[in-house]
Amino acid sequence: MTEWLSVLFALLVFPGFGFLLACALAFQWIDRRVEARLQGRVGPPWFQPLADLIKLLAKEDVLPVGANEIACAALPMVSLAAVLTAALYIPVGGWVARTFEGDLIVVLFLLSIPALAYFLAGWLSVSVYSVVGGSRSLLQFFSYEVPFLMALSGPAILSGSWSISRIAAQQSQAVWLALVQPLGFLLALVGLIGKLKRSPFDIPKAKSEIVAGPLTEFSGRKLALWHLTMHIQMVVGIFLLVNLFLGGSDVGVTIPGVLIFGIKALFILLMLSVASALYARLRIDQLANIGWRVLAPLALAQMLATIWIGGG
Amino acid sequence: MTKITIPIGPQHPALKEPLSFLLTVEGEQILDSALRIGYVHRGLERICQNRNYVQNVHVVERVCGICSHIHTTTYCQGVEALLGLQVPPRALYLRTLLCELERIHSHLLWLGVLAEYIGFTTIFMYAWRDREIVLDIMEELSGGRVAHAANVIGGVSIDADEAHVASILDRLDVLERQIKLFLDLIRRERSFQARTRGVGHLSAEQIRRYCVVGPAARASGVDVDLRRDAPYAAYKWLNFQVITAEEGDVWARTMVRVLETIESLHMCRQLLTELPAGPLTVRAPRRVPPGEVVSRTEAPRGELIYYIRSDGSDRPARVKIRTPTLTTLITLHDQLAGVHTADVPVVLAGVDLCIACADR
Amino acid sequence: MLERIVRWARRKSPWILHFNSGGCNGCDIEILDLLTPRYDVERLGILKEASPRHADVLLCTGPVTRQSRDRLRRIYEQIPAPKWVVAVGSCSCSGGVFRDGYNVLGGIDQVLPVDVYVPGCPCRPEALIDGLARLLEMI
Amino acid sequence: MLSRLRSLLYLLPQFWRMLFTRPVTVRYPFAPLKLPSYFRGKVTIDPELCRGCGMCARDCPAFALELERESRDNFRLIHYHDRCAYCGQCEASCNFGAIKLVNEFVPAAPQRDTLSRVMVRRDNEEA
Repeated sequence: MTEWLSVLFALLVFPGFGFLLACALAFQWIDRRVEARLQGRVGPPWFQPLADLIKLLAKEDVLPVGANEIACAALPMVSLAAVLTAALYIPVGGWVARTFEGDLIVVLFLLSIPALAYFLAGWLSVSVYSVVGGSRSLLQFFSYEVPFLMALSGPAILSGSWSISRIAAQQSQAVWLALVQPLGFLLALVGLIGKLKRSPFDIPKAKSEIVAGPLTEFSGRKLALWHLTMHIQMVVGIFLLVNLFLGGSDVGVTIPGVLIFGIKALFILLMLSVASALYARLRIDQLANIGWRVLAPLALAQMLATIWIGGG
Repeated sequence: MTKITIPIGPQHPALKEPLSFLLTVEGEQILDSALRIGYVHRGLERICQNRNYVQNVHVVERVCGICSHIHTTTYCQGVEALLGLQVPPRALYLRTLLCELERIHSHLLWLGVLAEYIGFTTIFMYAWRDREIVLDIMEELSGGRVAHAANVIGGVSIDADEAHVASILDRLDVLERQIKLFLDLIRRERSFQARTRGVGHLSAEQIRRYCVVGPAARASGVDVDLRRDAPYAAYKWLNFQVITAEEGDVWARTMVRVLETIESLHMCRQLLTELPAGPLTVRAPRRVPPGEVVSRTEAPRGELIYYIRSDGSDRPARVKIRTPTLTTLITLHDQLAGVHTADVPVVLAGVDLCIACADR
Repeated sequence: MLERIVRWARRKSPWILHFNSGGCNGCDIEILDLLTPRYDVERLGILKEASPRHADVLLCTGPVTRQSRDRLRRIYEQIPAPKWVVAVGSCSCSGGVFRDGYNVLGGIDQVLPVDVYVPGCPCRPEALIDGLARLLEMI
Repeated sequence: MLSRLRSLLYLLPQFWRMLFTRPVTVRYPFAPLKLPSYFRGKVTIDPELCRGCGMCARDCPAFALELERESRDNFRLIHYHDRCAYCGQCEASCNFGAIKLVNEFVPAAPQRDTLSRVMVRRDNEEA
């Protein structure tokens, strides 16, 4: 009985849906606020993401003629579910719902589901903007995913474990892996920006080019789910990087683990916000070029060096 | 790869004004484009015939909300020529001052729009923030942020006293610092260059064939500028350089426009420090003697031509407006052939379309 | 209770879609100006959306010309309910200076039901904020 | 190498400066609005000074002023704010200084007919 209750609690409250929702809204607000501040503006009030979400949920849900009804409804839900499941394996403040040897692979797999769903959403839609956006998102997926995976395998190889919790725990005894592998950390950050489709890699949803990409024809509840997926994905991605590169929540320090974890997450969030204000959006062929000619070789070199040092 | 047709517009985030494109695309490569305009055609030339010369000053101000002052300047200049009026120098100076301020405002606005199209929101925000300085100066002078109503037939309705001139000069210094920053950014910043270099190329030969004018022509090495070639208003008393570049792509156009902004700032300083004393207007009769006139000026987007014919009444018999955007619109088909779909907004921004001007 | 929360959310997060049905750019530029540092309407939760499907408030500028009438109607129909229309500037209120043009049908209210009229030529950004605030009070 | 890095992180120093400057954003609508004195806004007409000559209506580019005259002393001057171009031509055309454009904007209205109003009404019966 208590077993079930704890599972339910983990799913719905912590670190499941409730906690992630709160984090997603807070992170979104901080992100928008920071970006506004860097641009010399004031930015939205704290309740803004919540108001946006409620409003979208309460809006009429228009389905354009010719669109696949089941797919349109299922895709945002599948991607949200995948992201939420991935969150179960990521330790937050020294507490984790589920863990086993190899959960890093599962998390990475689950995190790539939204990208595929995003592509399918564009492909099955009736709008040409969505089709173009969908094909762009697939191309982008191939560009960032490989360097991202190789960069994340660095910590795993170095700690000799494919479990996120164990990698994080090992760092609390030694030094943060971001200091050992600064290049890997940077590559993972770039990969994360690509994964989250944030500026400057917001190519599949480029506003001035293809309206809103695959989401052009989505409205109301489904749009809200897509937005929520993106924002929770951002939270999960940031938490993942904190665990892999910044030592998670350092146990053994006097400050509570959750607090220190939060500060690290905010640091990564800040870097994402600055990056999105710093650059112009790239073209998809430029991203593919950077991904395969710069990021992938660097990640490969990093990985080989890690194996050579770590294994030797 | 199958060919698909992408409609762009009339409502599209890359277009502030309605304009419609049909792009035939293979993959991400554009094969063909078909342009359709006329969504903002309001029949302005006909409206002008229904109103008297005084009313028309305000009607032509609303041809375009970005370069409103240059339209009234061209119109008033034409009517003054028909009437044979000698406009007092102080009025000419103030008129030119607003023209140059408007050029700064238009170019900064354009820089912001280009930055937004390439996803560089920060530059959009910065450029528009600094544009507010110019808008403030213009509003202080004339009472309107966009529609100034500063020109009247035979002079101007605005004035600036000495304290005012000093405060404007101070703010121009602030503005110049900001614009130098943009200039440096355009020269150095990598992602900006990645998106603008080599995009929307027009050769000098193409420019001549399509009769393109303004910054777009000057960026391809065609050295035309009416302010120097056929000086009107107070330009004959001013020292300035005509900025040109050789590359002919969007990046070169950006450079030309930003450098022109700095040149305009220098011109504003000259105008303000040398502002002659004297009356602001001469009395203009309401009826205009029969005749016809062509009035030409250099708008922010290039050469603007008004043809006015009078039949002796208090209403013009014909007003014909030829705007600079009309010439650049034709080049779009050439520019869009073969580019990447992501570059469409960049190309559109690069030529600085003003559909409200072109459609009227 | 639920209704009150929804109404609060709608009031705090009006996403706008801008359509120029024949205006001179003046008001369009002032609308765009709302997003920039001086006025920054993101403070009020206003975002400029690209797709009609995501928008709540349609900001129309300019008189309706014969060519853009059908487009305007189509864009209005694409916006999911609940939706509102704001006529920005004198020309979109009544046709303004262009009222007697042969290609001009008149104000936006000839084609769509308008909720708030914002006069001005072009209307100041402050007037626009005032108009939007008035609209939000009505929600 | 350093200039390459600078071209990649060009805006960072600008951002740093931004953190220590206050945004230029106006406080309105959360604070009362102060419009500059030179702003050309709402059209006001002093009924005492108006003689009903109709010069303003003649020169209005948007036909926003309408003069309904029945006799010399019996007229109504109507102004439509929803047509007005706020250009100030009526102020310039008025020979009696009755029209002023004041520094406030016309508030938005949910009904269009509330934007037009009778500015001057003279119903003097002719003696």
